[in-house]
Amino acid sequence: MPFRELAYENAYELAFGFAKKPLSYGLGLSVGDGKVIPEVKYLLKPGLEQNLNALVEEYKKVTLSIMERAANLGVTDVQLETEFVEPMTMNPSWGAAVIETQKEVLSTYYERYGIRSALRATIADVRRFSKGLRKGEYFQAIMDSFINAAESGADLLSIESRGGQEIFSYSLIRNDLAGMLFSLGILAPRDVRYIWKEIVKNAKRAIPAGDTACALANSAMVLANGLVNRKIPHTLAAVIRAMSAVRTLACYEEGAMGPGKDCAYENVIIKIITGYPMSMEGKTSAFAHSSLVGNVVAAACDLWSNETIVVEDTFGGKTPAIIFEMLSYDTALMNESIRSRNNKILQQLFINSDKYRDPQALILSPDNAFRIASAIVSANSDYERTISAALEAIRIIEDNLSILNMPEIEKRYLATLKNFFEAVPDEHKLIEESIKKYSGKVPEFNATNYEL
Amino acid sequence: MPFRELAYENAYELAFGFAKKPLSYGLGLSVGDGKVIPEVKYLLKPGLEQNLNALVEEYKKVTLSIMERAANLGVTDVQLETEFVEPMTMNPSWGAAVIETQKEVLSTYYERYGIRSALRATIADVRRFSKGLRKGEYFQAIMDSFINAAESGADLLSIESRGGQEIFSYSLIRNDLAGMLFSLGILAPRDVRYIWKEIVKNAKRAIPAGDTACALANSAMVLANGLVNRKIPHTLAAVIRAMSAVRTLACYEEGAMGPGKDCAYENVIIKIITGYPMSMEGKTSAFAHSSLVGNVVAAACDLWSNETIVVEDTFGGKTPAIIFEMLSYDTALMNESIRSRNNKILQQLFINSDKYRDPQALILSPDNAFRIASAIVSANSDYERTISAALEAIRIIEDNLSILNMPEIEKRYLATLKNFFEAVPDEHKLIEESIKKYSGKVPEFNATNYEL
Amino acid sequence: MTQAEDVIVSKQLARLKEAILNGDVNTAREAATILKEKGLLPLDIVNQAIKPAMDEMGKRYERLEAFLPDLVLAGEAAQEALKVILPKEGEEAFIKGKVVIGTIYGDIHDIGKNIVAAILSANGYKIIDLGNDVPPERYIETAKKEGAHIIGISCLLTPSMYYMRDVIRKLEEENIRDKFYVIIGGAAVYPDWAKEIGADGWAKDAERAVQLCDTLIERGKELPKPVILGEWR
Amino acid sequence: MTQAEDVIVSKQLARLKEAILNGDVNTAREAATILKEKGLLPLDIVNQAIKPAMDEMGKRYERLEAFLPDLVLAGEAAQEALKVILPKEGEEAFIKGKVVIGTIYGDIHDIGKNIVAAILSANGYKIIDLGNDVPPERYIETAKKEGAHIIGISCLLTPSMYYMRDVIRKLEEENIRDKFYVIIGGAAVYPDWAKEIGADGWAKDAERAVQLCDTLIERGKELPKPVILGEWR
Ligand SMILES: [Zn+2]
Ligand SMILES: [Zn+2]
Ligand SMILES: [Zn+2]
Repeated sequence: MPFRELAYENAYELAFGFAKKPLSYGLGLSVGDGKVIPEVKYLLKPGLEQNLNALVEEYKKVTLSIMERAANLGVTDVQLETEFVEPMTMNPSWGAAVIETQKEVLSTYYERYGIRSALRATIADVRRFSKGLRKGEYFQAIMDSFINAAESGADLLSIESRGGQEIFSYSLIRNDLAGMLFSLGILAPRDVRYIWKEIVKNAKRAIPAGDTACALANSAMVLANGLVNRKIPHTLAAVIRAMSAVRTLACYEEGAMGPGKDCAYENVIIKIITGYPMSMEGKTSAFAHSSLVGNVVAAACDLWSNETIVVEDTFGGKTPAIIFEMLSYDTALMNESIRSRNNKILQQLFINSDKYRDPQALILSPDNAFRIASAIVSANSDYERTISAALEAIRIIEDNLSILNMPEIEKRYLATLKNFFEAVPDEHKLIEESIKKYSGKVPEFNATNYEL
Repeated sequence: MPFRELAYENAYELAFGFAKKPLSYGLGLSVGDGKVIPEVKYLLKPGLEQNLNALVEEYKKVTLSIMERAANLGVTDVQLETEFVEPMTMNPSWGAAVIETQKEVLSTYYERYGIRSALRATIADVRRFSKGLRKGEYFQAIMDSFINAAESGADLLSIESRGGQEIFSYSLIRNDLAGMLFSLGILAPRDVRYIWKEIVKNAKRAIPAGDTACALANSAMVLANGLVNRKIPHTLAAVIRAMSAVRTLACYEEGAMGPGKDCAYENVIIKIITGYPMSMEGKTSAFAHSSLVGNVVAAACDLWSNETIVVEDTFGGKTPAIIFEMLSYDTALMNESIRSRNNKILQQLFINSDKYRDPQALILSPDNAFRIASAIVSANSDYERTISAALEAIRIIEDNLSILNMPEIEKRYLATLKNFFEAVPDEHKLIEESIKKYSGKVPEFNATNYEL
Repeated sequence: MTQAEDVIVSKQLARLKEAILNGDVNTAREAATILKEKGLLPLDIVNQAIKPAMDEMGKRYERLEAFLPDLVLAGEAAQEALKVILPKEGEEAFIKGKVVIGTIYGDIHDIGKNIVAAILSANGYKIIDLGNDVPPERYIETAKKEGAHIIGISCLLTPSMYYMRDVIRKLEEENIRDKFYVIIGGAAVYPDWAKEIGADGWAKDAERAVQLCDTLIERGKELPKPVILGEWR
Repeated sequence: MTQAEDVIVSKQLARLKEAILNGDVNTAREAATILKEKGLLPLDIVNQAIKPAMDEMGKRYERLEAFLPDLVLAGEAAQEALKVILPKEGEEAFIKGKVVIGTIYGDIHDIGKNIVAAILSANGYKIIDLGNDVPPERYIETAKKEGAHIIGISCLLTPSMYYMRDVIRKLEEENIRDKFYVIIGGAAVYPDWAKEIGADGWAKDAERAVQLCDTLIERGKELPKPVILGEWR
């Protein structure tokens, strides 16, 4: 069911800690209902996925360290995200054992200290382009993992699906805008729709939460790098982010209900359209990657996350407990602003401290995200939505050129972008041309993966 | 020259980013003059202190990684703190080589990108109680290190001096309040005054910046631990913090000029008294230790620090660059609030999000810190100041008992504290009794270390 | 024993227990002296007063009815009583084991080590406390001289962690690694570090350090090492 | 050569250079074909057009007058020209070396690897690209079959880092470790990781990967390994 309208009347209405459609799940957790909740994620060091007992034991320790920290700090609401590594996804019963053990720990802390909590299971997208995106062993492993995770008590189901990545990777480093449009506007949404229909079917008592354009827009963000070491234009990275919202939106149109996944920076736009609560990450995700949007994305978050941190024992404790402490102080600040009705001011500080740092921050500022969201819902197909999003992002950057401190080369590039998007081929023609162009040239590309 | 008055008229006047007596130093840095600046600290993994070239090389890499991140994020003001480990302090020429190399890197970034910066050298207090606090090889190594660091370009000089620690460690875990008072009110201030007179003499072109009660009040804070795992009463830890301000204040009375050192949480009180800019640390120091004052201490900071992080190469880059990124977003938020004149609101959010979490947060809230600061400057000797600080902290906790969520045992303990401090012996008597009591019993205690 | 004496004994046992719970060294010494004069066997005094008092204190601490200093003070009072009742000769028979303890070279944070020393000693271990800033060799010299069973190394500061490894290396060089259990603890050292340097045990806190020593003394030979008690934070 | 032909040649050399800078594959192919027909030696074409173009592009990139895709596209145009001018037989004489490259098993992030492959190839290396998600054995099989000089392993995701070690272990098991230089890169792997697994080199980015390969091919035998080029972020 396509979104034709925005959930918000205007950008000013958008707030952290409040969603138009709040959710309740897990052990008493309410999300988007008047507070921001820390969501902590962690990545085990490799090696443990060889031994089920060791794996479960390690996840248990991680969970204990986080919950003990929560109790010690007096934090009352916690969300955990367990991201399945590939071997866990390929052995769905292992993931199930991990989830079950973690939920037991959460229950203990709920009973003993009243800490409300929930667990998100993010299944690895282990599909191989060469072996089929819609069937086969890898696809089945993903679906079995979702089923098992849901049955073992996972409260939320997520995935970072990778449809379109084969063309995107190829075209991004060749400045092939038609390829990027083909990937983001055609391939990716088709794949998102397909896989999320299946996830929703298999979700059982768990909530199908949401996807992220991590494999696409975040690859661009990482290549865009910082203000000094820019490898691709930041204007391009910003436009890609706007475009990527369309493929992420598709999962909600197929039945996902939020909260969206942290590393989907496009969630600001998604929240405006859907009204679902969103997890976001900013400054505290610096252990995963640097970004130029450390504060601005907090403007719309309902959960505040660290993206991920490798689990290690350090001086200050286990790394997930440490990063959780940082998140919890940030959410405490946001929640105090809600309590004292200063949240609009704090939100504006988050926004303005980043907004003109970079075009990527500019377009995620709520006022501009609202413009992009409007452009998306006014268009008809995923393809047209993607073009509209790009054009609106370009217009936003143009409108702010004088205040954005960008090198000349970026300004010239913006003109290139505009020329391209103002004269794109129609969808059928782009599909036809792209299949011809990439078949063979990009070995992993296979049109049947998208039923094209 | 003892402070007899407060630099501030009232608590409301206290602000982050503004000090009554701002400082300019380093490569164009202005501190306490309308913005908050990130101060980043790092600790090399052991092993490198065996080889001068490797040591210098590693510090250079750390400095490069931080400055490169600053350039990439568009951060314009940076302070670094290099904390000398013991072998560096024992070989003053090594510390000098490190400082010199780091300053070269800072100069490069100042010239190339206009990033203003400064370097704080914190010399390890390598003195041994058994070998004399005021003379001998170890004392000389410290002074030589200060001289060398200053000559090599360090902009600020600091130390975490440990006078009084021998009695404090003994008495803290025995709940020996008289011992704690002897340590904090008599031994520690005497040692601070002695060593800082010497540091000021040796500072040359560098600014003698300030000391911290790390060895004392932070030991208590760490033992106090969290809300669940409390090993000593949090009321006690709070009162110790208030008392410790007297010994830290002493360094400024002997000529230190700020900015005070990050891990001196008592700096809120010190800033109110001296008007000097202060470095503070909160949530972002969780890699060093957990604390219950992650936000509230930001209310008074001029520099915002991470305490320390062990240098490692990770996924997201070098750990000091990562934690610097986090600090820089926090300072960006604070600075945007200053720019838009919302800083009093943001400050209040920092305060209120922590204030009633724990008595340690309560007494560092500016209004209460102001009460403690007033109590300190109204008393006559270091000893009387220390008692006044304790009594005022106790009164503050009593005044807020109904809103503080503390277990019964803490409330009972508060009465114990009050009884003790309302009937303390006079200074000479306590000195006499303590010398008798601890000589022999605490082998490291030697009254001549304090000229007692 | 007469009935009157019986009453005195049970009164003094209660007094001793109470004194330990209050961390009252003087009263503990007095009560212990009286009990010894009345001819009570050391083991009876331990089982009827000292051990129950320490157990009770442990429970209070766990239930947050007491703080760590209460535990330390109780331990010192118990130790004082033990000093009175244990025969100078054959004291060995009454102690669980000898522990050489110290904070490693380069580290002057001694709070954690002091706590562990106090609690271990209250729980029947003889402690030889080397203080802070202890060079690796000194642990070994002392352990050999005192015929210790356990070497306990504490470390709060990360840069000093590496000296812990030196203790074990030197033991190996002297071919006496299996003569002592080496246990480690302190804010800087996590369980994996024990594994990495080849230590025999790691404990999260002072109470678990007692369990760790008990475990090693009782069945250290059969257990896989390191024995890890508690979770890293 | 007549003077008229001279003019054509220098025009086409300029055209080739320009085509490479524009990443224009078709024009590059055309110009190269004409130059070949005019009898210019491959080495002259390389030295007078291809290499200056790539050097110029490198400078533009450094000065932020070009982005990485410009570098990649220039590389591909240069490669196209090379394809035209190099003899099928004896091609080997014109390449600096053969590099088997791929993103390690479990990792499907290929952007970094693609960039390195394109830039290496533009700089005179013959690339055998295994794609993503490559099992350790496949690197070795291919390197043996192709007579490669260098095995390049890319890895973006931390959990896959450990498979890199397997490549080197398998080479050692087969006793052919010294037949290939193994170099690693990618967001997940830092310089020390190269040391830990016994790789021969690590480079921060694609441009430094070229330098790294050059260094290893030219004087890899004499240098201490791993060769580290650039700073970890
Ligand atoms: Zn992601
Ligand atoms: Zn310290
Ligand atoms: Zn400190």
